[in-house]
Amino acid sequence: MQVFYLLLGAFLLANLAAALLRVIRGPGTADRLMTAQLFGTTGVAVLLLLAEAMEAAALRDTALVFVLLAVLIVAAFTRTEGTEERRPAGKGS
Amino acid sequence: MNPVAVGFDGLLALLILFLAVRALTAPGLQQPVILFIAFGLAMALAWARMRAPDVALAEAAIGTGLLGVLLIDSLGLFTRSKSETPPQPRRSRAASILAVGTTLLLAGGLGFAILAMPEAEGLAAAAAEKLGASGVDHPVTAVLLNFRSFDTWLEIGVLLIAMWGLFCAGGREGFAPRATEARPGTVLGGTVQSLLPLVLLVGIYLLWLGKVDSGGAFQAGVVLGAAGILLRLGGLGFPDWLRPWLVRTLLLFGFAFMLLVGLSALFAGAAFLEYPPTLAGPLILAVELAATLSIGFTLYCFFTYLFDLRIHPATASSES
Amino acid sequence: MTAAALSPLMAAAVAVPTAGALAAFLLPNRWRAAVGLGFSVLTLLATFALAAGVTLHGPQDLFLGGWAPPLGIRLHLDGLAAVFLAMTALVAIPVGIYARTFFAAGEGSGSTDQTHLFWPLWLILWAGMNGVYLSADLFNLYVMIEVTGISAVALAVLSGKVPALTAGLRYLLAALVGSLSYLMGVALMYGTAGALDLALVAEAMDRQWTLRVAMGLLLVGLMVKTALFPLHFWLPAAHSAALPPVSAILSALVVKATFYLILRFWVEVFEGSVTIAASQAMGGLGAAAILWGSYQALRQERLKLIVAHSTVGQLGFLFLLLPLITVDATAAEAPWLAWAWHGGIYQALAHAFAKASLFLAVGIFVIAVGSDDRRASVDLVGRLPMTTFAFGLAGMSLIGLPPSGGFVAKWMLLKATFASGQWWWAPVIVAGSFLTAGYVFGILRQAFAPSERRQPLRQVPKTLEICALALAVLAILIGFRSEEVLTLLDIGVPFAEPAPPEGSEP
Amino acid sequence: MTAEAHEIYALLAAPLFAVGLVGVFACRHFLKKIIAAKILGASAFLLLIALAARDHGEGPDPVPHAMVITGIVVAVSAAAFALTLARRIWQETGQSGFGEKP
Amino acid sequence: MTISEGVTLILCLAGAVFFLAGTVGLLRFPDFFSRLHALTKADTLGLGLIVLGLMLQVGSIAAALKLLLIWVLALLASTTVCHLLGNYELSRSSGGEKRKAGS
Repeated sequence: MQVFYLLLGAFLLANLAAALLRVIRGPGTADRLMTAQLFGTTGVAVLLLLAEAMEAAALRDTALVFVLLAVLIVAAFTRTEGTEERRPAGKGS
Repeated sequence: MNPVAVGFDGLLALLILFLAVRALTAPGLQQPVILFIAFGLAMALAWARMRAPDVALAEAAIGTGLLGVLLIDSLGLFTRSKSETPPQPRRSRAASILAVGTTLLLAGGLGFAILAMPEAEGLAAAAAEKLGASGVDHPVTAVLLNFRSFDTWLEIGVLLIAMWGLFCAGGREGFAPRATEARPGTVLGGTVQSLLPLVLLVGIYLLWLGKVDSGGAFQAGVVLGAAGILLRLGGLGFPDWLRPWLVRTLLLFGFAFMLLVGLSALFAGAAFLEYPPTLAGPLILAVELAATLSIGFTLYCFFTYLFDLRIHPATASSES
Repeated sequence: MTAAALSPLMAAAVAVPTAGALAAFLLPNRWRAAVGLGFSVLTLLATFALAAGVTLHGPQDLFLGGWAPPLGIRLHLDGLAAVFLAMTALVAIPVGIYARTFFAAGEGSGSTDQTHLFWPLWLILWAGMNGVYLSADLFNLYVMIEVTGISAVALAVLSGKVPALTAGLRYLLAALVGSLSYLMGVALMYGTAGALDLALVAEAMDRQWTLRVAMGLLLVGLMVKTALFPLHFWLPAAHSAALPPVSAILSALVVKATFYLILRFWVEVFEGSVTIAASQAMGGLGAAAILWGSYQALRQERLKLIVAHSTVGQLGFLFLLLPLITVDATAAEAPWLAWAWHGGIYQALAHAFAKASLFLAVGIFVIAVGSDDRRASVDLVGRLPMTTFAFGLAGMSLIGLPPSGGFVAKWMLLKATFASGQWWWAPVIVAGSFLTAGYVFGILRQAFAPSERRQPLRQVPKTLEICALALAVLAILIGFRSEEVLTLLDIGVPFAEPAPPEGSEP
Repeated sequence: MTAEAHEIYALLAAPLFAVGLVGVFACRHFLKKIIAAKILGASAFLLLIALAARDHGEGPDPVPHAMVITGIVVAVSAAAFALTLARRIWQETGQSGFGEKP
Repeated sequence: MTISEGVTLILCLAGAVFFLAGTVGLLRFPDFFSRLHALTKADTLGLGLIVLGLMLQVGSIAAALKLLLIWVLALLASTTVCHLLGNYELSRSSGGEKRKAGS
């Protein structure tokens, strides 16, 4: 079973590496951030699998923190980008 | 030997290296910043693989949390305000070759040194032996808050010094007046509302956990700081009731509290930062509480100060 | 004072300035200077007590938290540490008084109010430097270096002006590269030796490959932070763009802290593993620094840049010490070891006082004249006699004219050069002195030149002038009182004067 | 934990260090320089943790773990400071790298 | 292999398939919104299946609940992120159109 979890983890990693192509290709920042989001979810999955594979329950807490902070990045991005973009457009119309 | 494990680690190592190289060589800023955030995440997985959940926690909080937010916020600033970045002259071929050559040379030399390293015992046995007298049950917490608490004390000090540095660099000591528009009823606002109690709960849980397992003041502090940042992003500005003196007190509380504990040991005739064995447990808890508060607040202030600086730039004259 | 009283004092050398920094930050702006100066005096007293204690009782160890190495962190006090602690405190007081008057007069603040952070930052910087001098733990030293580095950069950008910010970012990045390279070295050493305490690591040192690389990383990291040629690229801008009291601190003290570490690692940890070739290379870099830095100083048009480049050159002298004390086992009892050791450290002391004085004096010139251009500072001797005199005295020590501290330093280094047969350093020392004389007299000649078109000077508070003069006098005085300093320096370090030297006088 | 795994990560520290170090000097944009410095720090942390994973029968060595946690805090503080400087320079002058014409 | 292990195996594999599908969508779909749609749905579901599979294996109720909590939080985060990014892109493109129309 341990080997299966690791194998699955490795598969998810490979999956992640493939998704990197979207970061590189873009085209927009939103596309890139979306991939960062995928990174987060996959990272959580891998952490949970590792917790099982290595019998290290503490890793679940790490996963918990990951998931709690997952919103921060995107929120920061849309907050700082979006608001400033919208303002001039709103004035113009 | 387990080929699957080696495969996993090999893949992760390659991923980390690729992310690092690409983060520095990719054009523009968006790719580097996002790839660097991904790099932090991959590092967290590496810590997990090496049975360092405490470090993984710290990295998760920093790599994808705080520093990521700071970088993303800076990304917005650098790619938008004022004129677009002027097109940079292409690096000459010779310079590229020089950079690549130096990198390979350095990596080779250092790699060889790491390969040639003999197996030293390390301090695991020494720490395990003294764990009983430390007042906590988790070895990493024991090292952080008892055996080498001097380092930890100074580390909390570095946070404070960095905050002073931010003040100097920003050209203003203290925070801008309330600078945000509340935007109720948004999805982010809703998420913030539902997340916030959970975040606080997890923070306290982590703090409590540090005594017996991975977790502790720093991780809990980061989670609390993140809660503050969430609030800020959700539209809540730097609160009015945080008077300047209160801000100062909160910023230096953890550092000062630990200093007081250390000094009182001196007056009791013990060494600096020495805990009496019977009081070690409660004292460590008290120190951790104080540290959590200050760490969380300082990290929140890092973000808020930078964020405010965008809206209210410093007033310093820019003579050159 | 008993030996037992020294342990709390060692902790106090770090804790007292830290407490001062916290108190200063907590209090409203108008109290900060008074609190800061009060804690400065307390720290001065603590360091002097430590110097007296080490003279009476010999070297001391303190186990922080009550945990002995290998697990715990050890502080170690010996003569070398005591000399550097005392040096810092002696520079700190006049610079502190100068800073108080400087900021109270409204200089350097402009429309910003963050200059009040000078006191917290300066006191924590002082605590960090004291920690560097006392700590005997590889990783704790890393943290101390970071405390020192980050607070130094924060001080450098205190004015909030753009040139300072740019120079500060460069400084910060260089400091980070230096400390992280150091940390990589620490990681390699921990992996090889399995300990962090300097004494334990020293036991495990041999000529093994990994340790050589670790040593290289550690040294290069510290060299970046000491601004040894050619890694000095960050220094001139950072030191010249800062406010005068800060420039004095950065140039006189902060770079010395990492030099001190290089020295300590060299003689205590790397002792058996450094090769003659490596030491010659370090000496070569030092020689290059002397010539390049002094030459650059000669070419600058702005007063503060002259003094900043001069630091690059003067730091080079310190590194001449390394080849002179690295010798074959057969020559272990050679008399020149002590001369070189004393000369090198005397150079650090003399430079600290002289350079602090020069930066303070130049700060006064700039306030009075209203310009940093060297050609603007004409005909000052009659109008700012005390500052011009201070500049002259400090410059004398910098050049190495008798009877100054700088003279003692360079004389002993020269003696060691010839006695060891490494005569090739001698022309560099002499040339360095001539180049130094060039830029010092360049400024002095202007100051003495009568000019018809002299502009009215701004009034300068007398306190500022007295502080600059006090430091210059210290730079001269240590030339007279070398015996006492050298006695202190010899406690618990490997290069004590062997026998009463026959027919030689310092 | 297999013996090989920590060796892989220990060895990874070498190229990461090199990439970070060269990156700090070679990259032009402030933000990239800061990222490079962070990568440089990560390499040292990686080596320390890999060393801690060498098992001598006591489980992982907690001392490097504590060192790295301390190091991460210091690194983040320094990065936040550097970011503030970089942003301030950009806001005041429009320069995003050293030696650029404003 | 016990039955519960077999179920875990199947659930986790199914989860992995969803992750794969999400990535394929991310790489192959032509426009941002379909990519966003494919990705956020697929990987949240993938994570859910893996969490479900692992819940069968952990020893204690508390640990199982923690896993569940992680998934619920991931769901919440994913929804928010999806909304924020979608909103951002929408306002950006519509803002762009407005600018285009105005000029």
